Amino acid sequence: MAKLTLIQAINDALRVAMRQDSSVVLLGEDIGINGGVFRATDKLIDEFGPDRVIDCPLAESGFMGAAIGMAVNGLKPVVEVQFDGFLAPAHEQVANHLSRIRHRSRGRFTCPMVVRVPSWGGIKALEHHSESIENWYLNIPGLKMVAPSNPYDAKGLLLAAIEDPDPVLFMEPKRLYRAFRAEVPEGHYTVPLGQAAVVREGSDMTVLTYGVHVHTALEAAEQAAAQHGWQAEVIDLRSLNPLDLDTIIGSVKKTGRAVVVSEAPRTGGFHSELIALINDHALEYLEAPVARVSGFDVPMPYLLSEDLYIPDAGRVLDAMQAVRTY
Amino acid sequence: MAKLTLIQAINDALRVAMRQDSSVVLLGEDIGINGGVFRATDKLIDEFGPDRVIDCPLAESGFMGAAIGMAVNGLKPVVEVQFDGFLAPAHEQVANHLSRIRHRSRGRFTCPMVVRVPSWGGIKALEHHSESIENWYLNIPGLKMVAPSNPYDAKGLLLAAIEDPDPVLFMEPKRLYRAFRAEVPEGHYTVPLGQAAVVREGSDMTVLTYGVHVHTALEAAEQAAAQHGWQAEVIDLRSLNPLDLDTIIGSVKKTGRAVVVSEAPRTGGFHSELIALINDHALEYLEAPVARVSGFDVPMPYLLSEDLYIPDAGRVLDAMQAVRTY
Amino acid sequence: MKVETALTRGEQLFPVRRVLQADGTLLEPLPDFLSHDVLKDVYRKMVFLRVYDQRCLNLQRQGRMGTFAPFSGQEASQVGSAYLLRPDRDWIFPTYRDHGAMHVMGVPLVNILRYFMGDEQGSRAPEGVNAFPISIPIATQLLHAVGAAWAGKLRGEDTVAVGYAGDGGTSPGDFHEALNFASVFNVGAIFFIQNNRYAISTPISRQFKAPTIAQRALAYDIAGVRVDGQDVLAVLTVMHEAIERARSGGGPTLIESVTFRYGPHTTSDDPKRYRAQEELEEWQAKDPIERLRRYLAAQGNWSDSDDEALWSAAREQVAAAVAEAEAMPRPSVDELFDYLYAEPTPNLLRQKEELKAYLARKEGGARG
Amino acid sequence: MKVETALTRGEQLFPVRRVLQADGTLLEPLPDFLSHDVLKDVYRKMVFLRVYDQRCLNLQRQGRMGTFAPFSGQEASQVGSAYLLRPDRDWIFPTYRDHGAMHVMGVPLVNILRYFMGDEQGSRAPEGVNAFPISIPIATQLLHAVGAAWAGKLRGEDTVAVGYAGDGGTSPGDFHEALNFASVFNVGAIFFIQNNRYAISTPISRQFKAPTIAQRALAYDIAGVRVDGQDVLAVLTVMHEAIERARSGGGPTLIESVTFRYGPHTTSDDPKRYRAQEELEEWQAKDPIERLRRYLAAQGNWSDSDDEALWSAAREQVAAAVAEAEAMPRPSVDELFDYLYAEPTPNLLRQKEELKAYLARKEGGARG
Ligand SMILES: Cc1ncc(C[n+]2csc(CCOP(=O)(O)OP(=O)(O)O)c2C)c(N)n1
Ligand SMILES: Cc1ncc(C[n+]2csc(CCOP(=O)(O)OP(=O)(O)O)c2C)c(N)n1
Ligand SMILES: [Mg+2]
Ligand SMILES: [Mg+2]
Repeated sequence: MAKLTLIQAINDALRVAMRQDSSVVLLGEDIGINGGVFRATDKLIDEFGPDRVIDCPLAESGFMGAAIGMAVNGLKPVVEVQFDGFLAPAHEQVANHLSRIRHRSRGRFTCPMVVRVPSWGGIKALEHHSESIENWYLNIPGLKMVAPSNPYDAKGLLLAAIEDPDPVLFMEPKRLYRAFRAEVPEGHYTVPLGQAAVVREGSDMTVLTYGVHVHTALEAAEQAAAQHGWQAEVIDLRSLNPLDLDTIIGSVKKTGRAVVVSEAPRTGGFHSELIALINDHALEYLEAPVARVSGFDVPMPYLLSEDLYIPDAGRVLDAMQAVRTY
Repeated sequence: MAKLTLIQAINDALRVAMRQDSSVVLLGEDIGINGGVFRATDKLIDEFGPDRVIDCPLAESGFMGAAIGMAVNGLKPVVEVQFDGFLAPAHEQVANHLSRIRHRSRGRFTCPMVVRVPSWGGIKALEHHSESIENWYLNIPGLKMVAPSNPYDAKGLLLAAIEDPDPVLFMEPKRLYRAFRAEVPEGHYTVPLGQAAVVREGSDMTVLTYGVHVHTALEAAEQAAAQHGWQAEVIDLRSLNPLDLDTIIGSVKKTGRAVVVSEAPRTGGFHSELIALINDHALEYLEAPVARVSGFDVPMPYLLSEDLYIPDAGRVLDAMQAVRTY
Repeated sequence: MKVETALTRGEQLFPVRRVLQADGTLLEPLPDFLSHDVLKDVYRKMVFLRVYDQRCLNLQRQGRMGTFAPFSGQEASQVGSAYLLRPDRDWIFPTYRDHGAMHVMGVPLVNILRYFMGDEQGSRAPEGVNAFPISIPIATQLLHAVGAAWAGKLRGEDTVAVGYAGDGGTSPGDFHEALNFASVFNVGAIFFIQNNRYAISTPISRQFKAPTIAQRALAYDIAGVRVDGQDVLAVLTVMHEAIERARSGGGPTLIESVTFRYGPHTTSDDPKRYRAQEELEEWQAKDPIERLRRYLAAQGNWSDSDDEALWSAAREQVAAAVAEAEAMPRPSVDELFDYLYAEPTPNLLRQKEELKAYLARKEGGARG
Repeated sequence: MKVETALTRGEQLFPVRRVLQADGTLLEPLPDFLSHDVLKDVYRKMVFLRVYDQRCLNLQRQGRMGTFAPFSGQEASQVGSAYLLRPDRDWIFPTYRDHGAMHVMGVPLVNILRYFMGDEQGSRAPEGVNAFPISIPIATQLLHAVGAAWAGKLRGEDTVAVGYAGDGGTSPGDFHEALNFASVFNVGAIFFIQNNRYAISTPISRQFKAPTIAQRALAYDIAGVRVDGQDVLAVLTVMHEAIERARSGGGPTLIESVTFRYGPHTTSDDPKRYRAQEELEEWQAKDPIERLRRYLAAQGNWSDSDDEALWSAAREQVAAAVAEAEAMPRPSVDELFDYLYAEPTPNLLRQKEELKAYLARKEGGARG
């Protein structure tokens, strides 16, 4: 088993999927000879050629719409949106078509495709390169949403997403692309959509998060243990839709305290939905209000202020303190 | 004082604003000689001419982007998006520009404009004519969001929105456009953004809603009073951003029970955010989990199934029962 | 420097293709594929479309249907654009006004009626009929046509995909992106634009300034053509050429069909607010059905009684389809939840149960 | 039918305008507005831009700046496109690569440095300088240019607004919508497209199939022109014509400036992956700065020592600006919250206090 970075695991998953299924095609900007701006598609054009690794004109609505037509007519496109903020021009295709082709046609037409979106901040990039686009689609039914936090899951979830019969928004924590390596099995395996992972067990509080902030939460959990002796249970949601409600609610019922962490703006984030779900299913178990750790209700700032905006372990620790000492 | 329908009140507000301020211009599709598909701009072209009531080519991103340029250069555009679903093509202009021009330029450039969006369902229209677009922008900071529920507020809030120095998404309950008439003062007045209205007082539970479902909630409240003797406090939020948190939390603390109502899909709706806010600020006052009455996590169906999807008084009454008998 | 050369010559560079004149006489000999049987079949289809379109207007006025978008006046485009396609191997991506083309492609009238009555089952084309559901968001479907044709090309098939739009549909960005992608990747998409001179109330002079839509082809270095949209033989001819081009790897074609809708934009619209009666009458004088009837009659084997029989048969078929559509049950609660994903998520199953429980309390579970 | 006529003639219909040849000799006499003083000033500005652009590449490599987008090689476009505008009455809407044009318009270098260092204050142009902040989302700003020019027109002013984009910027729908709106409403917008042959790694052959960008003007019936983007005198000449057209009510112009970037797309990019060294060298031989220097030298009043003095003065000015920019404090917490609306909402005030309290606990309130 090789030790791979997260971006290598993505590359590996794409290669495995393309070898296995000739209907898998990649579309995006600069994904061919350049291998993608993050190198997710590095060298794939050498093996699969320009008909399957398709460098597109600079038009996200264009390749999203064309990919939808391809998916409807039998291919399995995997679209790379170069950065989260550039999903915006494709919004109409995503919101008004991608999400509802099966529903609208009562199953006659389907749209099995994956939209890969390098997501969130922390790499000190320019404006619009650090958005939390999961929340643009939270209230638009019909899209599965996946967010891995490590190389193993990234590969397994991406393969599962590509094999899924329905459209999947696949959000990749770009800040983790090269942050560390982990063991990734060779060849084909999947991590099923809709199953959260308890990445740290504990009984004092539940921390719910996904993507990059699984690591922020784990760091805070270690500090909480060291400083206060509190054992936090950290849950990596992995998939926002379908959501593993049983694991979430089971843990909150066990611990009686919950912290939700995501770096999206405060209002209307997935963290808000998690609080609403806890309200629906476990309110009477709560010893304290659920604590939200999130970005603020301002645009992601330019890079000198990124650290002010993005949640860090200190803010998660504060939230743990809040739910513990309420 | 004349009795006007909601759409007449909108028309009146536009006329008052345009008479008062020559920098107010209207842009949209079919708003000129046709007076808008709902007649919101009826006859305005006769008084103000085609340079101020501008029929645009069929391109929402086009006129949203052009309006942004106009607003930056001294005009006050009021853009009509013909139906909620057709805001999608303008998403990039709204999400990546409209919302953040002042912030990005540290106040050097501003973008005072209003985007009028006939919103939500209930008029048995075709697909994409019945969306809850407030939730597309919930997590995108920088847009004020207003949703009147009656002719008086519609005129006063629209005038306040036009006079606001920042961009405002103005969501009009299209189902109420001609549903009833109410007294509307002549000439200029405003209803300030950010103030909720307690439209029915009560001490047994708080119902939080906006737009068309203020009426659904009031209907349910009367039934609850008649059937069970419960007095529900119904709050018309009127403005989602800025939000009148004090009124919301004050009422929930008083009643100890809350029902949130909106017709958006369940996951990630503004109703979820309201639950999260109650969690943050009034959890210990709750006698029962907040009850959500909402649409379901499917696209707004074609018209024969609209009634299955859109919350009615019966579902609100069920929710009242749930919070009362928990 | 303004390049006068091509600009002011848009209309000369792209003359309107016409085969049959308003008086029913031919301008050029008919190509082989337009046999007499084909012409009669085409005529029959146009008549059927006219009958059901008018019937739907009535149904809507009687409250038996939701908002309806009529195409009367545009039958030559509806029939001519779809007639030569292979339903199972080619594709169409229609707008709300192209249900005529959908029907020609093989979608039963009952589906079209159910669609406008408000049932998603109406958007479910039969197996073997590649008619995509109606796309309401203007011009978005042109990209789907590009993708569908492209997928065929990548598999080595000679797929043709027709994307429909109106004159207004040339303004959104997706129009541009679709033509550019089709050009760059040389795919067998046909962009069939019905220029009926209005987008709801907006006249083409407010939609674009160039004298033709066809000249947009110049921007993408693709084939472009204008055709008389009231002349079904001309529409069939240019479609024949475009299909040949697509099948033989010659790439996309932009077709501007110059036409007119007789009725309102939809049943929610009042065209008197923005259109003069004379304009309507001028176009009615060029009626595509009457034009072909004159030709058939002049050929000597289409009598007035043949014609009457055809119209009344059409009315009967339509009446039967309406009866069938109206007898269908309302969509069930299961249908609302079960088609979003191949397998409903746990969340959706919970919501379905919640709704069923509510309906059971409320109305004794009458539905679903 | 493929309209061969105009298509294959895109390059003939839109020949590349050139005034000054690579060897520094003129092809046509200079117009009056290009006086010798103007030429020297233009030269000075190009040199300054080259110096700071190269300096920024270094700063980024030293970790003193974030991602930077260099324009070296495109100085003629940067200077020529903005030089003739009135900073307080005209407008520019730049991309990430048009900070040179911003500087020419009147944005101090310190702002540009702060922008790339990651401070929104850098996007705050001085009062009286209508340089919109850099737009990252490709082509979106072309519509802002349309709107700004249109607003001026509606007020009876002779506003000119320049919207910038690259070759890749012609592909998004907003490009089409901007040109169409400008055409239909006949506004004084200039679309200045720098065709540097690559969009990151994507060559123009993958971006569009037509031989020129300028021929897109045909689709909208607007003026279009190609210009040698390594010839600042040609760029100034076509801008002069476009500005005149806009001011006199003649409507928009599409300008394709044929050029090349010497460096990477941004500092995150490695152009060796997709571009041959020979291609770079071929373009370096046509360097816009060297070309004008040759002309000035040939005119006899620009010596080598003048030149050396100019370059070293530029280096000093840049060094001073870098020092100033690096001495500026980091953005405060207040700035993060106080500029979203004219008045912060109660919600934002709460969040600001929350963050300040956290920072106070964490670091003794070092910031904000
Ligand atoms: C993106 C979008 N914006 C607005 C509408 C509302 N709308 C429906 S049809 C129409 C006019 C379309 O005109 P045209 O393209 O000429 O087609 P026609 O109706 O004449 O067949 C408009 C504005 C829509 N469906 N989609
Ligand atoms: C909508 C959008 N999609 C993708 C990007 C990422 N991106 C930044 S620059 C660029 C290439 C632009 O090329 P071109 O328009 O030719 O301008 P150039 O960089 O060559 O000056 C891309 C794809 C973006 N900024 N915006
Ligand atoms: Mg039309
Ligand atoms: Mg370029």
